[in-house]
Amino acid sequence: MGREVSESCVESLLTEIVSSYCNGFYADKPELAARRIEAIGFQVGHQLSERYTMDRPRFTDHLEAIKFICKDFWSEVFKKQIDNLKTNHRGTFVLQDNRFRWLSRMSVDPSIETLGSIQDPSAMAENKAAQAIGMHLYFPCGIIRGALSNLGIPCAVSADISNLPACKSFHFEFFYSANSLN
Amino acid sequence: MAPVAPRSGDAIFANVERVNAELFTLTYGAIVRQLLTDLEEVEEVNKQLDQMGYNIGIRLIDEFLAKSNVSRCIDFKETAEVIAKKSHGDGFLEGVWSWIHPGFLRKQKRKKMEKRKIENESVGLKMFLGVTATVGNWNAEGTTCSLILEDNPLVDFVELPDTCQGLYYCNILSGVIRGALEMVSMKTEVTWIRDMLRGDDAFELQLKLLKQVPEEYPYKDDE
Amino acid sequence: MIVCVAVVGHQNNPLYIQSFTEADDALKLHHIVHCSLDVVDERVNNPKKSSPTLNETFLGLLYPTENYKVYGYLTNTKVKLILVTTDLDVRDADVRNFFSKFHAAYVDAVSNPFHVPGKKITSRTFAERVSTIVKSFGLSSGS
Amino acid sequence: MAAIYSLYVINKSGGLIFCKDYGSAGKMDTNDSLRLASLWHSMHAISQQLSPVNGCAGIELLQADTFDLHCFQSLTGTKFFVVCEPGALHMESLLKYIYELYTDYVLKNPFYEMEMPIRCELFDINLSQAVQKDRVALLGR
Repeated sequence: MGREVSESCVESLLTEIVSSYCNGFYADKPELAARRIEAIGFQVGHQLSERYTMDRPRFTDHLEAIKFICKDFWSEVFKKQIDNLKTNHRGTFVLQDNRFRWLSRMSVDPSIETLGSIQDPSAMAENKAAQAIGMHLYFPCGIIRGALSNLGIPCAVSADISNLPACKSFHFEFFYSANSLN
Repeated sequence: MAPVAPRSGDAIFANVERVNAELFTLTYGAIVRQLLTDLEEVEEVNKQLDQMGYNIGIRLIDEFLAKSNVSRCIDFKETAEVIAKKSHGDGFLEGVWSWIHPGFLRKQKRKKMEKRKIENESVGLKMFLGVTATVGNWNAEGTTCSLILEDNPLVDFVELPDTCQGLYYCNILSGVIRGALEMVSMKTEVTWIRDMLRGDDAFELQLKLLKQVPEEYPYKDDE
Repeated sequence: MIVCVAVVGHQNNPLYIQSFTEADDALKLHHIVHCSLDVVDERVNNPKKSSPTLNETFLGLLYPTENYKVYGYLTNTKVKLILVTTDLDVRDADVRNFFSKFHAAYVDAVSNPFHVPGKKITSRTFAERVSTIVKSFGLSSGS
Repeated sequence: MAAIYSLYVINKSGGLIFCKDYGSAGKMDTNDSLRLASLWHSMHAISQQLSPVNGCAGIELLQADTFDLHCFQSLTGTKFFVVCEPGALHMESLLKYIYELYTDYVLKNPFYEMEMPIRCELFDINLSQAVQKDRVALLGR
């Protein structure tokens, strides 16, 4: 392994991406902020997949590429492997990480006001905390989508955070329309 | 009371969680690229990067202090003496820097330089390797100094397009340093003197001490 | 001597092509590169089942012409790297070595935050690096 | 193991941002806690002025009949102090460890706003563990 930096550097950047886009210039447009944050992640995932696959044989099928994402890629980025991989064999995959690294320092204050500007008040009242954390998941979702799409698997990625706040287990779900899955 | 030497950057680095630098480098690059798209004006991007750095600095400094043992050693009241201030400032900044970018020290240690040197020479990059940030160019009063980097993980892979000539790509660093120093009562102005992305031979940040805020004294507070 | 190298995207869009000859045969070389792409596709889509090199990124000699030998390499991200040489006696190890350096240079080039995926690689650093790799081709230090 | 009664964190302008009682002894209501915090902040500052020795960083230990108060102030001006049973050992290590927890679980929590009251579940959890843990283990750090 090459150069390293302290993890705080990365964590700080993530915090700042979200706060710049959500509280700064797109304070009143959360969907737009989300899309920008996702785009940043997409670029990173795209580039990382290029780097991390450099010294390995070509994948024979999509499943092999997905396994690579769950194991090697996940370990490089999140310092552990995925805990569980499920699929419905129709293009939907669910990746479960029981201790998702990037949220391991996060606690949400139940009375949180950080995202008080979200436009749909009913959704906000229902689960403000989940929404606040959700903003922090667009970046990793973007990374995964970027990596997969560069490996020839264009897809949509979403993160499920329904089991908040105590449980730090996360589902990343992605869907792609493919008929070549063996 | 002579200050005890703080833990070296190496020792701190051994103590903190690490990730590979590529993730950091590429994430930062993607942020800059996205900001350029969204803010359009290069000047605005510079400002935003500096602000982000500042926000990071004011939080990071505590982790540095907590994990480096510096907390017990440096007493800023002693800084009344210029010489003391200098030596303090020196160790402190280098400490902060090596913590922010511990990769330097580590790389030096691992003797990987030879291989990389060859690689880099082969691509014609006149990059110095195995360097750490140095603090120098103090003025006579001890209020201005420079932080000089000959290597910088933020700019691995980066080539500025012609359309971004006014961009201070690494501006987040000046913000980090400014924020961190402000939290230990030193108001500074941080400006770029040299920038390798603009063709200079090193990165040089000039730190100018504007004022040393005295320690909080409750009676003067805004109560 | 290497006369031409190329990087081609997954939709056969040229990302980088550079010839290294004095003569004015760029067009011809481009044509050779273009033809080799079909061979790559052919090779990848219909792999010889028995081949031990089934999933190797290095595809080996794609086809020889009268004056040239054309080698190919396919990354996991479906990017094709092509090498055209006039050398008749080429060592396999040299070609592999060339591609691994070429690949590394490509990966660094697309790691530039300002590079747009799918667009041509305009980086000067990349061009210089490639030309250095090309010059050192076959200088058998094995490094 | 000697008991810890309570833990306080004061921001650099003297505002109480965290307070937690452990065990039943020495419990105080919110008003008293706030008063204690601002009182301590002032006393700490005065002690620096009173000191005949240059460079005094303020009171580190206050000993009374019924309790000890150990204080640690970071260079950034945040004060951490524990009130504990007289004679409780290794409080400096504990405070230093709490400072680290504060940097990890408060400052790195993106939802925490600087200088504001600390409401971070993970900080609470880790604190409780630290307070109950054998503090000798912290010495080797």
